[in-house]
This record gives sequence, C-alpha cells and structure tokens, in this order.
Amino acid sequence: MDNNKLEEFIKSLIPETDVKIGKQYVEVTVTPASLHSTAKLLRDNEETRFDFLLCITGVDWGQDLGIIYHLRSTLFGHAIVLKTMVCDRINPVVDTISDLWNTADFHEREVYDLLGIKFANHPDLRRLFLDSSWGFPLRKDYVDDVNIVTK
Amino acid sequence: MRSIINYLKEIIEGIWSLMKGMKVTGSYFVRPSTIVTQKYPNNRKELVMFDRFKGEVIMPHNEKNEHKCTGCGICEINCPNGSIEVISKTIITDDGKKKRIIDKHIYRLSMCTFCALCVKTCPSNALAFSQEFEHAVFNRALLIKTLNKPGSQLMKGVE
Amino acid sequence: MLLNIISNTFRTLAEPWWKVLYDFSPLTKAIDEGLRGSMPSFWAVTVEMLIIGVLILLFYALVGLFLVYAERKVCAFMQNRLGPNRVGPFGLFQTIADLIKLLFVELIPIKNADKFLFNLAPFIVIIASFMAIAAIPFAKGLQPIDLNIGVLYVMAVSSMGVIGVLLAGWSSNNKYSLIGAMRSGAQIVSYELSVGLALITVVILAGTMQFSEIVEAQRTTWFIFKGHIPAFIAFIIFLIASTAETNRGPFDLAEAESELTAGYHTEYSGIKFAFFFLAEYINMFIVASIGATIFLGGWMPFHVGNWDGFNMVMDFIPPFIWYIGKTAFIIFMMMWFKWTFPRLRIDQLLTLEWKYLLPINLVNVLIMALIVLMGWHF
Amino acid sequence: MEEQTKTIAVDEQQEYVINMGPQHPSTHGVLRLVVSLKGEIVKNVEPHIGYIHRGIEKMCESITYPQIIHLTDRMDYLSAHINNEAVSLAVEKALEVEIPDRIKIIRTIMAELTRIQSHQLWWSSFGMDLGGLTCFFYGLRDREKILDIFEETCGSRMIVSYNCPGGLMYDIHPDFQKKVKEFIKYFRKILPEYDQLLTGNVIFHNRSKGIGILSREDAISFGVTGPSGRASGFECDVRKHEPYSAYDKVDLKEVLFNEGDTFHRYLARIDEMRESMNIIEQLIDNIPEGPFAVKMKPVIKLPEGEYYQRVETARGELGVFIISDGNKNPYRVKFRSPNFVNLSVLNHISKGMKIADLVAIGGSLDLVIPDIDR
Repeated sequence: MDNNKLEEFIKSLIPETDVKIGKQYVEVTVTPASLHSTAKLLRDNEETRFDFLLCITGVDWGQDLGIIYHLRSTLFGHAIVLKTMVCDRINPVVDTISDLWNTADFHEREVYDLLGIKFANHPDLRRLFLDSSWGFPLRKDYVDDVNIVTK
Repeated sequence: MRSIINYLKEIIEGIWSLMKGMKVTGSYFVRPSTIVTQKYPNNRKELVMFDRFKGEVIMPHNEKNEHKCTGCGICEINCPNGSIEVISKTIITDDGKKKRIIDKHIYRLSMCTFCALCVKTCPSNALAFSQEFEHAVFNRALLIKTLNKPGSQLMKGVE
Repeated sequence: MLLNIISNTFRTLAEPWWKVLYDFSPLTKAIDEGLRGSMPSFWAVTVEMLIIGVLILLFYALVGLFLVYAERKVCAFMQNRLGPNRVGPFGLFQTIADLIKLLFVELIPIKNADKFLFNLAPFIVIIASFMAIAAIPFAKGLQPIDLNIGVLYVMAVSSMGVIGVLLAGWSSNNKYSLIGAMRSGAQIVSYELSVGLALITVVILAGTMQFSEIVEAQRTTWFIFKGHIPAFIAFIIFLIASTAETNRGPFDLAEAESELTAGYHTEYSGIKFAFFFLAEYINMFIVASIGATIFLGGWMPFHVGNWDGFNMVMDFIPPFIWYIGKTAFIIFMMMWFKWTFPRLRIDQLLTLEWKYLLPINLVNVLIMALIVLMGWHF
Repeated sequence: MEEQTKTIAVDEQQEYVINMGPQHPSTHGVLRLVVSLKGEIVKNVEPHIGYIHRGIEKMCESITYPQIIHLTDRMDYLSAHINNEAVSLAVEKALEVEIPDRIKIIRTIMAELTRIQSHQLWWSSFGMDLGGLTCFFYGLRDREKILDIFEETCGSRMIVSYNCPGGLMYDIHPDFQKKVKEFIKYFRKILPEYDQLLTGNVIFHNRSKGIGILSREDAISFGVTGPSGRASGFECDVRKHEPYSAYDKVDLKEVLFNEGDTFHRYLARIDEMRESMNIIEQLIDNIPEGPFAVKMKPVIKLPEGEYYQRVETARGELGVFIISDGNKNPYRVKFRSPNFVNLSVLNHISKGMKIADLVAIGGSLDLVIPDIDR
C-alpha cells in the first residue's frame, strides 16, 4: 500500500505513536521501551509484513542519541522508517531486535561500536571495527587530535 | 544392472567434462598469438596513455612562461583531502593598484586521490592532468611539488 | 693412473664414439674393466659408486631446474602469459637465479618446533626420490642398478617420501601444516594402491618385474598397444594416481594454497624449502619415467610389426631421446591437468580412489590376466 | 583487541582453532576469520573485521557533497561507479533536479560495465579459491578491456570518480560506443570458454553443489542481497523493483534461482553478466544528444531532511542514507554496504562444512573487504 494508506493503517494499528509521512517513507517514532514490541508487531502483522531490515543507523542528535531502522516488506514492497531516541549519553540502552531480524546482529554491533549505544540481550555485543580503547567516533563530541586533521 | 550403467555413464561424463576444460587451456597453449602480456619497461616508446588519463595535476605554462592561475584558491577549497595549498601574495601593479597574485601553488602528489575536482572547478582552467604515471621516487619530499614555474607570470587577459 | 684408466677405456671401445648413443653398455663395461684393470676390485667398485652418485646428483639438479622452468613456461602459455622472460634468453636462467636466491635466503628458526624432525624431514623427502632414480633405465645399458624386482623397489622407495611430508607437517608446530600433513598422508597411502595395481596389470602382461626385461619385452610393440584395452585403462589410472601421489595438479591438497597457505611446508624457508620444491618435481619426473618405461616402452623405439623401413628410421633415433620424449609427454600431461582443473576436496579425493579407481583397477587386473592366459594380446 | 584474544583463548580449550587471515590467500583482503574446527569440519566461523576501517562515514560529515563521491569509490572499489551513482542520485533526489536522459543512459551503461568487470574479477578469484589458477588470468585478461574503456572515458581504470551531483564529470569519449560494442562482441565469444573451463567441470560441480545452502527465509532475514540473495530466490534486484537511472527504459530479466547453494550463486553471477550485456545492447545505440551535466550551484546545500537511496551494486543493495541539516556538508551519512551484510551470513551457512567448502563459500559470497570496513 502507498504511504497514506500505510500511515492510516499504522495509526490504527499502534495508537498513541507519532506517525508522519517524511520526505520518502512513513516515519514511526517510538520510545526505546516499546521498540521491540512495535518492531515485532510490524514484522508479524498480516497487512504490513516488514520482513526485510535494510539498515540500522545510529545518529547523534547533539543532545540525545537516535537509532533509525529502515524496514521493507518483500511481499508488498512498501517501506517504513522506525525511529527511537535515548537521552542518556553515558549509558544508553535499547532492546535488541536481532531476534527478529538476523541481520540486526552485525548492524547493532556496528552502532554500538561507533556510537556506544548498548543493546540489551544482544547475543554477543562486542566492538566490530575498533579497538576497545577507542572512543565512539560518530558522536559529535568525539575528539581525536591524532587522526582527525582539520585545516 | 542399471546402477552399473549409471556408474559407468557418470565416469564417462565426468571425463568428458574434464576434456572440455583441457581443450580450452590446450587451445591457448598452441596459440601463442593470443598472449596479452605487455613487456612494460621495453615498450615505453610506443606506450601512450589516453589523453584523459589522470596522471598528476600540472599547471600548463605557455612558451612565454605564463600560466593562467589567478590564485583564487577555489581548487584549495574543493580539494577533499587538502593536497593543494595556494600561497598568494599581493603586489602593487605599475598603475598603482594592489593586486593579489599567486606566489606558490603547492601540490602534494602523495595525498592526491585524482578526483579531478580541482581541474573541474578552476574558473580560469589553469590546472590540467598530465599523462605522466611513473611517480616512484626515493624521497617522499619529492612528491610535494610547486606547480607554478619560478618566475612565471599570469597570462594576459586572465582575471 | 687416471690416464691409464681412460686409455684402457678407449682401447676397449672398438666402435666409433657415436655408437655409444645407441648402446651404452660397451662404454660402461669398458670403464668397469679399465678400473678393475688398474686397481683392486673393492676400490674399483667404490670409484664406480662414487662416479654414479655424482652423475645422478648432477642429473637430479639439472632435471629439477629444467622442470621448474618448463612448468612455468607451460602454465604461462596456457594462461596467455609469457612466463619468465627476463633472465637470460627466454628466461632460461630464471630458475638458476631463483636457486641462488633460495641458497642465500635466511633459514628462519621456528620456536617450539621439534628441531630434529624439522630438519630431518626435507632430507627424507629428497632421499626417497633420490633412491628411486637408481633403478630407472635411462637408455640402453644406462641403468645404475638393474634389480630383478625393480618395479617393486621403485614403488617401495618412492612411497617413502610421505614420511618426510608427515614429519614436516608434524614437527613445524603449525596448524595449517598439520592439516596438510594429515591430508597428504591419507592421500598418498590410498593412492599407492592404484599405482601399484596399475603397474601390476602390466607386470602380469610382461611376466617380470625387472625393468630391463620389461623394456626388452616391448621391442615389437609397446605394452599400451600390446595389452590393448586393459593396458590403456591401466595407463589412465596410472596417470591419475601418480599425479595424486606426487601431490600435484588437482590433488595438491597437502599444499592447497587457497586453504592452507602452503600446507606442510608453510614454515620452511631457504634451502629446506628448496628441497621440498625440488623433490616435488623429481617425483614427477620419476613417476613419469616409470610410466614411460612400463607402458610406453622406455627407451625402446616405436616399432610396427613388419614395416622394416619404418622400424629402421625409428631405430635411427637414439634410445635416450625416445626415453626423454616419452617422459616429457607424461610430464606435460600432468602439467596440463594441474593448470586446468580446480582442486578436489579431501573426501572427494578419497571417494575417487576407493569408489572409482580401485574397483575399476581390480576388474582391470582380472581382464588382463584373462587376456594373458587366453593369449588375446597382440 | 583483548576482547577478541580472550574469545580465541576460550575456544582453544575446546576446538582446533585456526586463524584465517588477516593475511590469507583466500580472504580477498584483510579479513580475519577465526575458524573452530573438528578435524576438517568447520564448527564455527567468527569474522573479525575492521583492519582497514577508515571511518568514511565520519569523514563525510566534514566534507561537501561533491567531495563525498571520491570517498565512495574507496568503499567497494569494484563497483566504484555504482557507488558514485548512489550518492549523486541521493543528492539529486534531495534537490529535486531533473536529470536528462543522456546522463541517465550513460550512467546505466557505465554501471553495467562496472557490474561485468566486477563479476569477471569475482570469477577469476573464485576459480583461484577452488584451485583452478588458470581462471584468474582469463578473467583478468577480459577485464582489462573494460578497464581500458573506463580509462579512455573517465581517466582512471578502477577508481572512476565519473559521476558528480547533477551529471557526469566529462562527456563520453567519441570512441566509447564503438569500443563497448567491440567488447560485447568479444565477450559473448569468450563466455562459453568460462563455462567449459569451470561451469561444466565435474570437479567444480562436486565442490560447489549443495555447499553452503542459504534458504530464502534466511536470505531475507539476514538481508543477503545481490546475486547471493537472488540465488536463494529472494527477489531483491533494485534495478527491477525500484528502477533508478534508466532501468525503467530497458527490459531486464531478474536472475532467480531457488537452490541457494554455492553453485547457483555462481550461476547467478554468470547469468548476470549476460543480462548486463543485454542491457548495454539495448542502450548503447540510442544515447540522445545533450549536455553531460546539469548546471548546479557552486555550493550544494541539501534542504533539511533525510534521504535514502538504494542502488544495486555488483554485490547487492547499496543504501545511501543522508541526513542533512541544511548545511553544505551532511549531518550524517550512512552507507548500507552489501558486503557488510553478506558477511554476517557466512557463519550461518558454513557450519558443518569442510575448510575447503568454507573457502568456496567465502568466494561465492564475493566479499570486498574495504566495503565491509568502510
């Protein structure tokens, strides 16, 4: 179904969530607590069937850390963007969805590696690219005098 | 009985498929004319690069040792990894007004990624690519080049 | 004294020198008599052994170098390349340059390796191939030692190399090496069977295990034509199995470079590695020359029944040219296999041996026995 | 990396752990696989990556959009052109620039040429993984011809920074069409040799059939796209389902298999080469006249918002996700790189196989390490 119908449907499916049509896709913003249940609902619902997780993007919105999930349905071909925010910069924790989509395993490890967002009950949450002595480079307040040279 | 026939059929088909592969290599073995090897250092004479080949960034000078670079620094801004540095100076032209001309156009070949943004965006087409590709030197300092030749002037009519 | 020996030698050599090309026995006999005439027989035999040893060593090194060069050129031409073409004309001296390089390369000592076995392994591999050469008839009258069980001897000795491979893999204390050694152990032990049975097939036809008599028996027709179908099948099986036994071609699992980096000789460097490298090619040469001797009549020229003119022409070509030509043909076949096929997996390797080659081989032996008994061969 | 060493130490008490890589002939690049074995049987494969992590996403936050192009070249250096196209398309979509047909068609032709040469190199290295060293040289020999076409038009062979936001860097070379037609004629003649050498070979069949089977459900759940995913019956060809440049003008057949083993991942790529040649033949003769680039502002500023662009590279679906805050350089750029996702399936499909199969599976997934690490 197209974005408008999808928006309507999801509004009816999950009430009291902020659903709006972005530039390309329908964007659903949920709280970290309700992330896992929402994702499961979106994946298993007969009308939506979002069975293909494209990518997980961690963003540092300056104040709080956000995670953006791009979902697609290989059956109906419609897409959706699932968003969540965590305010705690010291110890941000989000539920893992690697039990729903296997591909989330690596993507969440990458997000943890680059932004330091921990994923609760992830099978093995280890840093993927970097040594454990590094900071979290994709945060905006990351400073590295050695490797980042600015003219 | 059928199993035995299948067994033998399997063997024969397998051997046949292997023979087909051997036919390919064997046919090349007896056709040395298809060899594509280039004897590189020996064919320097007839080895010509395509005229768009991005060898290194140069600043073409004409016979009067004039270039077109006005020292505006757009190439320096557009270079993604800071391999271009334009050092300009201001002089007093003979009719008494200040003019900003280029002192040194420094180009670090060791950092260049040949994205061609400097050549594309130069407003006065002062930069170009040369087809020179043998860049190996024994001293890294030699890879930091000054593009404008010593004593070179700005070409007339270029602002 | 040396002059004395040489003068004796040439006095007893009645014919002109080029006759030697067709039959070396007068020359060898002359040398023998010359030596015995000028010193007690013990010393004579000692000197002869020394001469033969030195000659074989030289031959060994030359064959190794040339085969490496040949392999490079062959694979290069099969791959649309030129191959070595810088050192010397057509890169002829490339392998010599590589040998010099290998001689000067540092021998890296391996920590926690079993030093004694680690150093012993290359020598076992070399010695095994070295001993096998001793029984091979290179030309008429040019055979270091003519055992009456030559086939058995060569089989036994050439299969000793696997011990060196196993030791190398075990002692270098490297996981890749160990896997490679285990693989090659299983591989060589099982492929010995096929090689042996393929040779037995022809031994039945020949009725002897002595190389000289096997070659003599092929004066009229080579065995591959004489014992038509079973001999041909045996030849094919021998090609496959011997390729596998020399750890080459599609069967180079022991040193599968895309899986085990270099297999059992991962940790070896310098001249020790060169020993393995050389032994591989010499083994290839040995199995090829055995195949040439058993199936293609060794140094015996190609004769067809009663075309006397044709046979005359064939006889005009010296025997060792025939021998080298046949060996080179088999070696080329092995190189062709290697540079065409992808590698097998270890279980498929054993499946090929135990499910295909061995049963066919056993049936083949029976057929050959029947043919010999019924006298259906040519 | 003490975490990694710790896990290895734990494994060593239980199984026979070998360490494939970072320098290993069969991991094309600096990929490190910690493989736990029982004899020859693979119990567990644990990829350790990041040896060439360059932080491209971090770099992109400090440079302008035209400058991002030359970084995307360095991600998947075998589909450099398609990566450039992805960023260009994303920027053009954000600015709502209308791209003339000439640019679209040239981009498509170049993208398909890139796909062919990438698959040729994959074929070479896959043959080499299986021990058929001759394949390597044949594949590279034919790849040279495409690289020459690239060099003549783009100025570089592999790292072609040919796209830019709003069009192309240069116009195509006058000989471009002639050369491409020559190449297609030549390569149609050569492809049967590939089949004779490897595809029909009985040893190759035994090595690849039924090895590393990936079911359709797992392919979707792991997000395995590209030929690897299509070999499992996952209809994931972005060119067909979400046509971007000129793919809506051509009729292209999506190569699909249902077996999902190594052999069909191989076949999928071989068929894709033929399919790409069909696409090129449809387009090469009707390149309309016109400009090769749209006039863009000297400083490109994207309006505030989030833009996601999917393209089909030679290895799967590349997603470019740009978050702009209205400045001349992006707030956040995320590359959803196909190899990163395809690598995550390696452990799942190579359990219980042999080492040789692990090498074959890794080759058939066609990993390019710089794209994994970014």
